[in-house]
Amino acid sequence: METFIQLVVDGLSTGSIYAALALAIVLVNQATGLINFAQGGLAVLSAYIAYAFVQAGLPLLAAVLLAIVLSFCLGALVERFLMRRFERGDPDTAVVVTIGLLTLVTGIVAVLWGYNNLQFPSLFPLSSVHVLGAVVSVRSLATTVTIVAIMALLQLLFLRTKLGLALRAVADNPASSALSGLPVGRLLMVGWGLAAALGAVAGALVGPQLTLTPGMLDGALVYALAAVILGGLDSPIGAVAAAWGIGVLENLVAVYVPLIGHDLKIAVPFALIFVILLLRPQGLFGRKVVVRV
Amino acid sequence: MTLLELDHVTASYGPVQVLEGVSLTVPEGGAVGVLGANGAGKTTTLRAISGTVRTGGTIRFAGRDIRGLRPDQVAALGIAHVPEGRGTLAQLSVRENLAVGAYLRKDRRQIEKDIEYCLELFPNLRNRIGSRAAALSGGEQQMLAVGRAFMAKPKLLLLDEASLGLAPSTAKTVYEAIRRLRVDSGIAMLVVEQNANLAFSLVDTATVLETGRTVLTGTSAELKGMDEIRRAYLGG
Amino acid sequence: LSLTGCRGGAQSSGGGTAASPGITDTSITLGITTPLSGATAGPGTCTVAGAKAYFGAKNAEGGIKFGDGKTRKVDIKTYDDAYDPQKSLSNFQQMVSDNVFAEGIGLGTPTNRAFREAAISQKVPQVLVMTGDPIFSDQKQSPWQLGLVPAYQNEGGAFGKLLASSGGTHKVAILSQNDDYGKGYVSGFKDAIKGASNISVVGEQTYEATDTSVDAQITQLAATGADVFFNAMSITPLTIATLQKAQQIGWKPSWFLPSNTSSPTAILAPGGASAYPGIYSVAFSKAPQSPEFAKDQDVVKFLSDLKQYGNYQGMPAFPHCMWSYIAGATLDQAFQKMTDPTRDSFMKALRSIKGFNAPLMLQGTTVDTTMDGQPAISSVLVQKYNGKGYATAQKFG
Amino acid sequence: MAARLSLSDVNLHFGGVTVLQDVSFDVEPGTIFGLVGPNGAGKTSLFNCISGHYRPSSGSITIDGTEAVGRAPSHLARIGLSRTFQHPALQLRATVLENVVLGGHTRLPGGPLSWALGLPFTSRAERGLRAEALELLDRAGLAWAADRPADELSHGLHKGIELWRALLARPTLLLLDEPAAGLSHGEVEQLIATVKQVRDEQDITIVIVEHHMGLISALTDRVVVLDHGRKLMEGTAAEAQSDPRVIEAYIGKDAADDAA
Amino acid sequence: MAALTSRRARIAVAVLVVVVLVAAPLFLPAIVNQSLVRIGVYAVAVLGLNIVMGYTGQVNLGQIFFLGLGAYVTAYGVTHGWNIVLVFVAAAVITGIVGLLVALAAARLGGLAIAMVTIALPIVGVPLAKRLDTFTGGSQGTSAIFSNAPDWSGLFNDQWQYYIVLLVAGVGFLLARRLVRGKYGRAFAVVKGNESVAASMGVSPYWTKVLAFTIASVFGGASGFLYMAAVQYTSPETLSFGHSISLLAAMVIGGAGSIVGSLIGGAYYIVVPQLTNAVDPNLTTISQGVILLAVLFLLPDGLVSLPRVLRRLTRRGTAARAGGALPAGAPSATEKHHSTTGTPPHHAPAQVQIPDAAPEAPEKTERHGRS
Ligand SMILES: Nc1ncnc2c1ncn2[C@@H]1O[C@H](COP(=O)(O)OP(=O)(O)OP(=O)(O)O)[C@@H](O)[C@H]1O
Ligand SMILES: Nc1ncnc2c1ncn2[C@@H]1O[C@H](COP(=O)(O)OP(=O)(O)OP(=O)(O)O)[C@@H](O)[C@H]1O
Ligand SMILES: [Mg+2]
Ligand SMILES: [Mg+2]
Repeated sequence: METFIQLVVDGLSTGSIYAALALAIVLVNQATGLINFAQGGLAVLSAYIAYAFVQAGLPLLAAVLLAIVLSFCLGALVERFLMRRFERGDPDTAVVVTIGLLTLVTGIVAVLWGYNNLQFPSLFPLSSVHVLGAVVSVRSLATTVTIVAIMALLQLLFLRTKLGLALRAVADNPASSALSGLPVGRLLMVGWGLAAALGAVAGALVGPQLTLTPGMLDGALVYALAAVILGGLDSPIGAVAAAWGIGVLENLVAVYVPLIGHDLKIAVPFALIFVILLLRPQGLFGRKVVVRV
Repeated sequence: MTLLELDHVTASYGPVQVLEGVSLTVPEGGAVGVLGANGAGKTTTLRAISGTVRTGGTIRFAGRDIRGLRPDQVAALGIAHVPEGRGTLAQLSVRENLAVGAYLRKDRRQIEKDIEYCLELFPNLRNRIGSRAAALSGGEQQMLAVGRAFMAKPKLLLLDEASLGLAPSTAKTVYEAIRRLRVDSGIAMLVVEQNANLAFSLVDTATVLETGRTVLTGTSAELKGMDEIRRAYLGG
Repeated sequence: LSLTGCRGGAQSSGGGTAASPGITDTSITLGITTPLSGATAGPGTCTVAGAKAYFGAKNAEGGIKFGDGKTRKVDIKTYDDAYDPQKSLSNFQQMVSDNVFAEGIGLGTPTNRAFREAAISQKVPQVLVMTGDPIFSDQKQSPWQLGLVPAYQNEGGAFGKLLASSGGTHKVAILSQNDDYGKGYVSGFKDAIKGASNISVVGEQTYEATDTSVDAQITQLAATGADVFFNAMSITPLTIATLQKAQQIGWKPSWFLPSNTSSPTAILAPGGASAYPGIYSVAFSKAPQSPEFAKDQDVVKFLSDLKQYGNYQGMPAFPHCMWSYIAGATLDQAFQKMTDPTRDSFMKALRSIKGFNAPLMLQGTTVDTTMDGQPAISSVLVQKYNGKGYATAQKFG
Repeated sequence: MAARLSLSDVNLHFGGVTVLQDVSFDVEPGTIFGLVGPNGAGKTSLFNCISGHYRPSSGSITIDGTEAVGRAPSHLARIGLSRTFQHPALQLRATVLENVVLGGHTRLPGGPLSWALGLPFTSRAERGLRAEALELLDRAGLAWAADRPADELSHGLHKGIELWRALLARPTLLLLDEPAAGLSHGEVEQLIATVKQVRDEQDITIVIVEHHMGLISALTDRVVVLDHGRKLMEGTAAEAQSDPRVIEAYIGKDAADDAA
Repeated sequence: MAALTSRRARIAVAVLVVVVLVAAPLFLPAIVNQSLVRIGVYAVAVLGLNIVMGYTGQVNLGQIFFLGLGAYVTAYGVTHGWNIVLVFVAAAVITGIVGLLVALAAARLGGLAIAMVTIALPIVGVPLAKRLDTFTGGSQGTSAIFSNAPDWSGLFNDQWQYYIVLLVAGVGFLLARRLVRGKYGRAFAVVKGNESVAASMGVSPYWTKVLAFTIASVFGGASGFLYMAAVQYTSPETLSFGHSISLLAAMVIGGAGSIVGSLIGGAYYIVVPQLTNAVDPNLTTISQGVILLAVLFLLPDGLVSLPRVLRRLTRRGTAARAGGALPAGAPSATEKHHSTTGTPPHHAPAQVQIPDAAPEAPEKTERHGRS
């Protein structure tokens, strides 16, 4: 039983890593209608930027905040000078552009900081607490809390604010939105900027655990995508819930179904996604996209 | 007082130029119709004004040259455009669509009242206030597009076949509302409308386009009297 | 048939003293294909840096005096294969066309395997490859190949032997990477403890190199109550994470870590390794990060060469930097022994090195290329972490 | 003679919303049938039920006596049903000709392998269909547009192209959703002539949804008026236009005269 | 008459191309042949991907899995001494069957959900390949040599491999080209464009997707066979997820929805890493990113659109003076499609003459980006 609880706790903490990235993917998707493969790469870059500030002697919190601000600008610039050209075109092309961006960012990080693991200081203490007989590190607890907070903020942003409405309108139909006076270009920049800033938060949260390498989020990206699709592309709550669900389920299956084991446990979330999407194409928490003939 | 003035406006899609010189004026508080066959360039003329197509010539609005402005800048000057076809934000609810229409406005309280006005005008929308625009029937979507333009409280309204897909009685109601808007708030309008009866019920003057050129301009009465016009647009 | 593979065949495989491609009277060209991008780029970069450091320094001294009396400079061409077998084959073909004398030192099992056959059929040496895959040291199967580092089995076996001979009863939990790396360690370990009734394996799990977390495996293994943890892991952040995780949930066994994930500074310190009763590893090269080697002549020269010629800043984060430096020294020996500027002569010379204590090698380990079935370095020493660096461990406990 | 299309007690709900309620009527072969009613009455939804895009919550729809409910739209298309969409849905990047030829998909023989191998019968069939499509376009005065990408044409022309696309399938049952929307008076007259000609030349039954009462009067043999998902009345166009309930719900009191 | 000569001219060009393709390896250096061989391998894989994604619009992130599966089947057959033709058939058919089974399930989903199911293929495929080591050789991989030139041919290995690839890829490309032109090409396109419309044209979206997906996997299997001909070795790394992403990028860069684009995509896949290696092996990631972005920035429709863009530019150049006076505005939202339509528009009778348009002012277009 103790092991069971510990496995659930472990799953939640791993799931939080996926969730951090998933939220950023949801954000950029809501604001631009795009699946952004570079999201992880941008988060990595942000983490390195924060790292560089720490190296330069800034206190950690200030470094992270500064990195968040810089990432916002960076995201906005990427939108303005790169993605803008592709936003009206074939969505497949835009996705490939984000793949190219991921490659480029990874390359830049590698050139600037190399491929060796760098130790990113943790915002939270390394100690741990006991909950229900399971050991939870303060770090993953704090990470989880932060993620829930971000999730709530995003939900508010999209459903309760004028900015959120404008972002969604632009993602839905930029041409039509412009006719109502929405500054489409600026809103897209804001959307990308927010997603990149959120990526910076994600990078700072998972950086200490994964240690910094240019490809540190490549593995998490697939999981994050899976979580986003499973939870519903337009739902921050869904993304987080699905990420946790995937993390926990994987662990339990790997341990209690020896035939699957740790090597094939990754098949479980995908099988689950398949079954759930058959029943609910919009994902667990997503709103159905209405298409009329 | 001229509000909008188009002088020898040209427009092109990519390498294809489709407007060859369109000239027209809309006086302040006036309503001008644009007539023409399929493909004559009516829609393109409206797009030229709202900046969604590449243009040449002169387009002046309230004394200011607006050619080359971005669509949202044009909208910010007080020009609302009901585009042709599905002009709604498909995955947003009816209420959200109307709220987006009022994006540029600051008077929060009045916005709520105006939404209420739209719902009175289009009772169909009231029942579906929470549905996504994409789920609406063709006519309901058209109503929503018109409603969204109303929400902007513009100085100039560009209507591109606003009656498209509307039931006769509804079309009538909408045009009645538009006329009221004109009378009450002095909104000027440029109207593309295939249903010439509706069009002439609203406009004072009209311009006839042929292959991207202005070929004729006249008052409603003058035009109604012309044989060619009768045959092509009015019947009988 | 042997001729058809390569139009340069007549030139390359001709007998006598006609020089092979890639060697002139003043220079010799070596090629390295290794991952310089992607997930394994960290160690991959090290393989290049170490080799460049060694030969850079030699070239600066004027070159290497070959067995045929000529002094040559060593030119190194590097190619990125991103750990993709298809790309490493492509790189090999490119090397042939670029007239490389020999290929070697590259990292990776599949990538080296991908062009093993091509290297054989074109008679291009593919030597001192950095993989523990034994096929490269089997002279019948791989006449133009030779491995560098101890087979993974040897490393696992060394630890197993130490444990078996400890006398005490131990329960062992095993976590291994799901590939030939992890499998090699585990099979070597198990072979060594076979028949030792005092050692029992109570839990065995695997993970994927792409995993972001192995917390679940640690939790699962901790539940077995093992007092020895054999962690055949090649991923740096995961190794740190396991060190942290196990102590968090209160599991404090003795650890075994492979040679390439046991860096005192990069892994053990951040992982808080002092909390455990003992961290064991195996090694054949000196660890420059260890304080005890800080003044060691080899290490000092190595570090300065690495910086100056290897274009590598700071402490090596992976042992592959040292290993490839040792590989350089081994090649140097072969060069000094080869009497003809041919690949044949080179292979013969390379296979005749014995008892060579290359720079950076620990006391008690040597290069021995004469044993069929064994890579150039097959002897390893079990080391124990002492809070700062490593000391050779004579016995377990 | 058996009805070509027969609906009995068709119901359709979306969530809690009732879109169609107990709709029943028969359409005789060779006739032109009108379907009118206010916006949101359920006309397009009814088309979607007939063409298989929506599945009625209950009720039965038969085409030439065979049950259509539960069949895939593509299956129904293969047995002779063809339709246009209220909002033109063309392949915008493809040429006008390609769009029209697409309508003849079900008439082309052979499976993927024969087409990949380019067996002679496939190229013959393709050539034949293209010629036919060109002729249709030519008759409509659209030959000049054949090789243009569809999105270079104006909105009004899209409706026409949809019609030709639907016709190339040689349907026995054709559903037209507001074919006259966006056409000027003269163009509507042309459309009326075309539809009449098609009906006279082919064994075809046509159901038209349209708000243009002039077109409905000129073309239809019978009409059904829908209101709020229910059948309000059935009769001739003239009967409908003079029915007070219809005037009240749909045409509007003073619009009756100038809507034509 | 004119049609006849143009037909003859076309046949002449085709014959010339065939002759060049057949004769080329005899004169080219080995390294070039070897590169061409690998280009062929990936061109076939990209071609398959193009059919399901470029033409039919179903995002497929699993194509590399089919390449890997084909390679494993080939390796298994060769090491068990099957006849090589049988091996090829098995590689294509077994892969096709697996593809069909996956498609039967995946095609029930739409949009990104399909992407998720296909992403799972390589992700699960890698550990699976390791586990099934009796068939796959586990993580050490498996070698199989069948593509060395036989003595009687008097050819070098690279030449012989080239002919194997030319044969398989050539047939594959010809079949695909025919397929995407007629009935099924239109069916693919309409499923991509609008499934409801497809259905009402008698095109079953479900079966069309299944068909496209199965064809893609057969091409994947064939490319796996060719992979073994070219590389003679395979391991789980062959089918790693990252390569699937690269295939996707190669397809878009070559030109989505274009047969020639697939070939260019295959070339891109092979040549760019070689190029970046030659430039600086330590900077391959960054330079590959730059190249990818630069190509798409200049040619959003892929390299295949280069001639068209050049033609337009030169036409622009001559008309620049006349058009210079015309100020720029934003193109309409629908304008995006135009560059992909090959035929210059015929003149409508209504539009007697269409003077050439203003030169594109990129920065302006940028500023007005959206409409
Ligand atoms: N995106 C486009 N690209 C190229 N040409 C276009 C494009 N859109 C419209 N055209 C062409 O421009 C001309 C004018 O089109 P426009 O849509 O303005 O006509 P319209 O008068 O509104 O017609 P309708 O009554 O059918 O709506 C037509 O000849 C049309 O073919
Ligand atoms: N897929 C759907 N989801 C939700 N509601 C729907 C859906 N399809 C239709 N409806 C609702 O059903 C009602 C009838 O729509 P329908 O399109 O059939 O109307 P219509 O009679 O064609 O109207 P119009 O003349 O405006 O085109 C509308 O209120 C619409 O919102
Ligand atoms: Mg129009
Ligand atoms: Mg309708």
